[in-house]
Amino acid sequence: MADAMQNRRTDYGPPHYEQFLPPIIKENYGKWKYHEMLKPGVMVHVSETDAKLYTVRAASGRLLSIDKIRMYCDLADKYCGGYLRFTSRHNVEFLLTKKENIDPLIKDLDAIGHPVGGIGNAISSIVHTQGWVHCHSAATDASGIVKCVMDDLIEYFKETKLPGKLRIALACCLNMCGAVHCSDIAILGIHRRPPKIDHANLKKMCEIPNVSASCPTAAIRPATVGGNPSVEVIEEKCMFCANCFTVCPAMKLNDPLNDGVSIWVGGKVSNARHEPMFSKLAIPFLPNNPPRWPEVTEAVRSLVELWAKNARKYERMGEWIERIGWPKFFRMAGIEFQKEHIDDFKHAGLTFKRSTHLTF
Amino acid sequence: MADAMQNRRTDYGPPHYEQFLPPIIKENYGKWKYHEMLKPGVMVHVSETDAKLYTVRAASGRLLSIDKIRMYCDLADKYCGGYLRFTSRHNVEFLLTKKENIDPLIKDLDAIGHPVGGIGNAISSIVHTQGWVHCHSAATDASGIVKCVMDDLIEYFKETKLPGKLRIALACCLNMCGAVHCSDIAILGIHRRPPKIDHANLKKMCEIPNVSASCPTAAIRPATVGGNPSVEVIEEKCMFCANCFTVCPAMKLNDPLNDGVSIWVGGKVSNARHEPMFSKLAIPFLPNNPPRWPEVTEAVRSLVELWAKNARKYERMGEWIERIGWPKFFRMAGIEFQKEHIDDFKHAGLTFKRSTHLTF
Amino acid sequence: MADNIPKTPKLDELEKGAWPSFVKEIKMAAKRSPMAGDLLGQLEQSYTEKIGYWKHGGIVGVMGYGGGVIGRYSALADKFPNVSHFHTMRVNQPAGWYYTSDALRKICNIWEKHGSGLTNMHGSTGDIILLGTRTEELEPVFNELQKINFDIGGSGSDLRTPSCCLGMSRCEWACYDTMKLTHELTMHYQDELHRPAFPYKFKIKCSGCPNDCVASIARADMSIIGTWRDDIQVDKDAVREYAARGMDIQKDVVNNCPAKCMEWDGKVLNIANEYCVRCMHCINVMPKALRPGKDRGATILIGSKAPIIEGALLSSVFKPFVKIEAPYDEITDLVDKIWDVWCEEGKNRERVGEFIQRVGLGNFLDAIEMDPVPEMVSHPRENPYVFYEEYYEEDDGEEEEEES
Amino acid sequence: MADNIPKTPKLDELEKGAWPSFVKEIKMAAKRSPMAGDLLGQLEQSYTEKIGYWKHGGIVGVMGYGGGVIGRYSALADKFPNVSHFHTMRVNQPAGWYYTSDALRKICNIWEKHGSGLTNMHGSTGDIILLGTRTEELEPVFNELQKINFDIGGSGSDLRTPSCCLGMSRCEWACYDTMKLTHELTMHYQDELHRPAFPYKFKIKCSGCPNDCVASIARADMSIIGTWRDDIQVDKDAVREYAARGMDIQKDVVNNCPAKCMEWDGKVLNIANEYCVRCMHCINVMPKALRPGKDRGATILIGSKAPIIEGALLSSVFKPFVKIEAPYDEITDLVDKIWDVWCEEGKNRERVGEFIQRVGLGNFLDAIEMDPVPEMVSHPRENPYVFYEEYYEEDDGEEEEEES
Ligand code: SRM
Ligand code: SRM
Ligand code: SRM
Ligand code: SRM
Ligand code: SF4
Ligand code: SF4
Ligand code: SF4
Ligand code: SF4
Ligand code: SF4
Ligand code: SF4
Ligand code: SF4
Ligand code: SF4
Repeated sequence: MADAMQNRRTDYGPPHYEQFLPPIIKENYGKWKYHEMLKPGVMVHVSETDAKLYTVRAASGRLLSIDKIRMYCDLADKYCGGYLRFTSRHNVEFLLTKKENIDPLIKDLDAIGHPVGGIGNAISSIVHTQGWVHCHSAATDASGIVKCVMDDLIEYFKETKLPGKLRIALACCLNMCGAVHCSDIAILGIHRRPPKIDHANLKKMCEIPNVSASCPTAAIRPATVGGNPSVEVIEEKCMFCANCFTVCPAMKLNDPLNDGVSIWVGGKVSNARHEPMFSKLAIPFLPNNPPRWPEVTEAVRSLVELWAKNARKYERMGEWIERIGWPKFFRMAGIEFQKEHIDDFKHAGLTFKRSTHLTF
Repeated sequence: MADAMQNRRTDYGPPHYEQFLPPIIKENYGKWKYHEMLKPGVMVHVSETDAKLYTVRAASGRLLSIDKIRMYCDLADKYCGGYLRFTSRHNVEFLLTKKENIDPLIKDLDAIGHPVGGIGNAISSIVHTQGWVHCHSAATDASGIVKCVMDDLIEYFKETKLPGKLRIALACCLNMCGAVHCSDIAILGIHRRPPKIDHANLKKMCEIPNVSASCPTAAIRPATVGGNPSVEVIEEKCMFCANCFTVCPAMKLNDPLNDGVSIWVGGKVSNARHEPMFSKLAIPFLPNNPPRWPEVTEAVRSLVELWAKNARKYERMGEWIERIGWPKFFRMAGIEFQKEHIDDFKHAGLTFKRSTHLTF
Repeated sequence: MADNIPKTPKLDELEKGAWPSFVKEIKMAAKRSPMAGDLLGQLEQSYTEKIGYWKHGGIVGVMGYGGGVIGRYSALADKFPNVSHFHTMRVNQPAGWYYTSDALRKICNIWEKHGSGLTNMHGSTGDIILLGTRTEELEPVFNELQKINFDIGGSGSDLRTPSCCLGMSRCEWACYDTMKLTHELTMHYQDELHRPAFPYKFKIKCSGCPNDCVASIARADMSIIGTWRDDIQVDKDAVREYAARGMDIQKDVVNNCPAKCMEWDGKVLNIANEYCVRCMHCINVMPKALRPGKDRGATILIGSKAPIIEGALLSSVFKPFVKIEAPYDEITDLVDKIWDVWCEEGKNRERVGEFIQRVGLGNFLDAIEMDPVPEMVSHPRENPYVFYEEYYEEDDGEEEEEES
Repeated sequence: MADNIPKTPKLDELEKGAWPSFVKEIKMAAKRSPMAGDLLGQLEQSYTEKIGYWKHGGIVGVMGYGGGVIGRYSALADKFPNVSHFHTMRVNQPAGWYYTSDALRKICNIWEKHGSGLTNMHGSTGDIILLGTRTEELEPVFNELQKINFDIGGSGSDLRTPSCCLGMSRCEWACYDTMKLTHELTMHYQDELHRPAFPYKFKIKCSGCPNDCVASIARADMSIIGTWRDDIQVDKDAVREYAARGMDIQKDVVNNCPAKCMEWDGKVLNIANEYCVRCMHCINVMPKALRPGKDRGATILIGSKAPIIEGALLSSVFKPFVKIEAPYDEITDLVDKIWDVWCEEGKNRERVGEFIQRVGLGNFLDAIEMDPVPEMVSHPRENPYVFYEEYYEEDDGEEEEEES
């Protein structure tokens, strides 16, 4: 093992990005002057040297087979010297210098099922996570819901008819790997039932003190159950965060009967205009209804369209709601305001309405 | 005692206000149409019946001798049928129907040392509390500082040359009887030294469990000192709130060496434009320097004038600072930003700057 | 007997200056009252030593009342025997702080006979404060107050003396009759006002409009603030008149509208009332042109207080809009419900606002059988820690109340 | 060997529709990989039973590395033996996610030989995710990755793979070279990236301007966001050009300025730069006319994270402005200092943002010997609970450090 270690390289790090940059970018690195959207999914960046770089952005499911990646490669070779990149929202971008290549590329991309769009005032891909495809924590699937929602919203990806950008994200459990907590619309997998404890094996698998300590609401206390040293959960104190499960497999939260999805709105990340905002709870619970999750796609579409119809130009979802006030939003959206909407965690009091600024 | 109780009236409540209202108010109750400021300290309210009520507002020290109250009464008899009132900021108001009585009244009020003003975009009286005149908790005097600050700011009471209203309040300890926590400028008496414990007598005077329980930071724990069952204070955990003293006289916070005054800015109560806001810490400590508290009057004046010079019309202190940002405020005010300014109580994290919205 | 007045070189500095001098007041009183004289003496020493000399007040009071008197004793009784006792009495002010010279003179006469001759007009809760008397004088003062129909105010863990802005009596913006409501509530709750039986103090303040001239949103456990539901009343000509007289409507009015719901084209001022948050600004700056709507009432808010001990709170919306009309059953029912739950579950020295935060607003609403409305929050929760209260069991298809 | 592909009536529904189908991807892979085939089978069962079938991952990895592999085992191994192991490898992406077809093909070839043939381009931290392989394949995969100079990314309680927006490579607004900084930091901290030794994970994300295109302020323990100190560069003619082409400068630009620091008279756009908060909006909507200033650098913020367990956090300002120039000592020094204190005092599974809230920002600054600046807070404290750290003793006139 030791020698194995010797004659082996480690910690050499990722390849240097430069070797992957097309010549036009190397030449104009840091010299870009402005950009323009030429049509949905296509933009040109113009350099101080007057060089023009054409970007074609195509939707990508993020979960890609090597076969699909190879198709991307073929297209890159065919149209732009083999240069391509992926975006922070997992779309694929082709970097062209020849304007005339744009339309053929788009045609080929459509042919392999990857529509072009997502630039400007559009809905881009949904940042998402593993779900039932790979994670043990999932309260719902990720790729499936994303597919259904985007199928339904495809027009808003392909065209730019929205007041501003709209960012949707999905996380399949409260760990929020998708960092959905600052999205215009967030889809969040949730549990609604306290952990089912595997009393027989808990002691073997986990440190009881760690398990108790893992609970933010101190709902877990050591207990002997059926002769086994284990833990018990005070059900009223459990808010289903699954942190206990993360530290101990014997605290099972996954539960087909009660798992589902909640919908959050009004978050943003950019500093443009309004400071970044967290998303807020809009719909406390929607059922897991695979394969097409009709309740979720329906809910998301109506939120998108409510915003699109009423927001002022450039107003992100959260900026719009803040202007009209949450009571109006709930009324317009036809969502019933419930106890679940009222914060009762640590800083709850600061979310109470402490003024008479109300609309009627 | 029992019979004593019988042949004695209780719970009859305050006299009905109606018997104290001048006829013009009885007649126009709820019929007022609009008002106008005629000059500093004088306004007219016009009724739908075209009746006109002239109000003359005079400064009052709030701490009044019966002699002074009798003088007010004489003036009320002389100029307005004996009708007068006091305001929620403790000024005295005379309610006139004869316009020609305004100037003579003002002259007489000046003669007895009660300048007229405080209406409109002015500084009105300082809401304040008991201080050394009557309270056992006081970290500073109330009436004294108020007198000094208002002597210094008198021009802003008598004239209306400010961008908007400016409300100053003073509380002589953290109990904040003046409810200073939402004032444009708040003057707050503070302790800076942990309680000096009267170990010999604590047990006699107080319930030790109550004393420990009274501490918001759990700095107090039972302890036997010099043979006496008493308590001890973990000094690093003490933030000098004096809640322990409120429940137990043996926990003395008052301390001539370390007591003093802190200055807070940017609070407001009204819902006009911006929602109500709390005042925020500007100057962590100024010494108690009776009889004229020069450091305090100086600090308050420069804050008033900084705001007056830079705020836009109608901008309250807090609205102005919010627009320009706190960093700019600290620079313009020449106040050094210190550790004390950073919140470290329960919701501290929510006061951190969680965006890149900065000025340079 | 001016010789009774001690030398006060430090305090004398506070006789100078344009603002009314409290030292002059004490000296005036001292001409007649040895108590006021010794107050001067002790205060001079405080000014020299930079510390107060009052001891924690013991329980003193008036027969049949649990509150209304703040006991106060001097720590320097040997040196200043006349302030060995220096209790204050809180006397319930008439709503709106209106007086006739006649009524005030009667109070002065009582206080000349039985007290220091010093007062606060008023205390910051709103009471008439009779400042400084001896234990044995408390009963006599009360007997005389009775004769002139002034009763005692609140102190301790009871309902504190309610107060209000002058509302309809002199203000064109009052959306309800603040003085009437305040008086009625005060009369309705005399027992709660005079006999401390709560976990802690409870304050009620009534303002006629969102300008909130009694600062109720900052310092009342229940804040009742006038507002309206329909459209702002606009006199278009009067608006143009303001513009003509040089007001920059765009800058001074429109740009300051927090709801961004106004438009001014140089001739007509348009208000999108459905977005107006009733902040009062435009009305404040153009009182002749704009007025609150006609469908008036109040927003009821709950829970403001000073910082001790969980941190200061502003009141938060509890009932977005209620009509304020006598009999005030809707309000007293609400108050009673809140008190029931708070008295049952509240900890000692826990204000209702702190109590609601501890148990959770949602749970508190359940307890008083009220439905949540979005107006109660500035925004819904941001954290995903939702206490869903029901879940399915394997055996059943039915959604089951988890027993809690 | 298409016969290896199980019947998946539910999943087949997800082959329909305009959006790219992950089911098609898995089926393509399944043509070649039995592992992908069994994934389809297990996933179909999840879709039927509405629950996932993955077990908690055990510790698996690559020699000499502590992280980079997420172990994953199926709970239905008997039924789907080919996914009994289904580990993922996190491969450190090149900064900015740029590739040549050549490089990608090499990765595909490796994954065809040693894995399921499925990937995520990319994981939400930014890594290339090689999705699904067996324990015994981990070493071989690494050996081949080595040959093409791709190294492993972070997982567990270590520095996670840093990522960035494409910055200067294609964006006119980049205020510093995000890709260079990201690459340099990644190289500088190889050991911390590969060998978990922290209380919890630590993430770094670099955005070139306040638009924050990698969402660094929401999901990085250290967010490095470009900004500028001097005035916005304005091309006045280009502004008029936008107006001429129908842009409503007042409505679309001026009224949306959060700093209210712009004025437009129909001809000239005036910006009071001393009040501009660098939000980017005006630049975003008029890229041809406005550009960030010339004195460029970045704001460094600390502490954002997902909700588990104290609630989600956004990063907060730590250094208002730093020049970002190689060598990046100022940044690495800061990172080292922060790690020292956090590793020393941080609790297990306590992110640095939670840690700072627990100990207090002021105390944390003391610990890393940094001075507080007002830019760190949205406003100063509102509560009066100040921990004054010094007081006078009777015996001395000197201000004394209280021993703490
Ligand atoms: C390619 C990408 C960076 C990368 O390295 O991958 C990128 C590229 C650009 N962004 Fe971005 N942004 C990218 C993710 C983001 C993100 C991060 C995210 O979505 O998770 C944000 C923050 C979103 C948020 O606030 O929640 C983001 C907020 C912006 C904004 C601010 C929009 C706003 O009004 O809030 C702009 C300015 C604008 O669009 O006017 C912007 C503008 C741009 C410009 C125009 C910059 C430029 O001059 O090139 C680029 C193309 C425009 C476009 O995509 O509409 N970019 N941009 C990312 C593309 C993701 C995708 O596939 O859709
Ligand atoms: C007399 C009094 C009510 C009472 O029952 O005693 C009163 C009376 C009026 N207030 Fe007030 N306010 C009175 C205390 C307050 C308070 C409470 C306080 O100061 O503690 C506030 C909240 C202050 C704050 O926000 O911190 C208050 C915030 C206002 C406002 C909102 C100002 C703003 O822009 O924020 C207005 C509207 C205006 O002035 O344009 C207003 C307007 C008025 C008007 C014009 C209403 C009217 O049409 O009659 C009255 C006379 C104008 C004036 O005083 O400038 N009144 N007003 C109080 C006089 C106190 C004093 O002696 O100075
Ligand atoms: C007399 C008065 C100050 C004044 O000069 O005006 C006053 C005086 C005292 N207040 Fe107060 N409070 C007075 C209005 C207030 C207000 C303002 C208000 O009511 O609008 C507040 C802030 C609002 C609130 O209630 O939160 C106030 C918040 C406190 C507190 C903190 C309560 C809290 O929950 O934060 C205490 C401490 C306590 O209750 O133990 C307190 C306690 C006290 C005590 C009884 C001292 C003590 O610790 O027991 C003071 C007696 C002083 C004395 O010897 O006369 N006083 N107190 C005010 C009552 C006069 C009146 O009845 O009109
Ligand atoms: C693969 C990935 C999701 C994806 O499909 O893209 C992922 C997958 C997991 N994350 Fe994550 N996280 C991933 C990005 C994130 C992000 C987003 C980011 O990094 O920008 C976040 C939110 C930002 C943050 O760090 O707060 C995130 C917040 C978490 C958390 C909550 C941490 C917290 O402090 O709140 C956990 C729970 C934990 O650490 O125990 C977690 C835990 C996990 C675990 C290891 C499950 C667990 O409980 O151990 C997941 C393994 C799933 C699997 O079997 O593959 N993951 N995780 C992302 C990493 C891919 C990559 O390296 O590129
Ligand atoms: S969000 Fe939860 S379920 Fe989804 S990948 Fe992350 S940890 Fe797994
Ligand atoms: S799920 Fe969360 S709240 Fe419930 S017991 Fe586990 S750790 Fe505690
Ligand atoms: S503020 Fe403090 S010192 Fe002043 S009166 Fe109130 S309790 Fe007494
Ligand atoms: S003063 Fe406040 S913090 Fe200090 S010991 Fe007393 S109660 Fe605790
Ligand atoms: S609160 Fe409103 S109604 Fe009452 S006095 Fe002030 S402005 Fe008039
Ligand atoms: S009252 Fe306030 S919110 Fe309503 S229109 Fe006037 S300024 Fe705007
Ligand atoms: S963050 Fe700024 S610099 Fe980076 S890509 Fe986005 S807009 Fe360009
Ligand atoms: S960058 Fe933002 S804040 Fe600065 S001028 Fe432009 S819009 Fe205003």
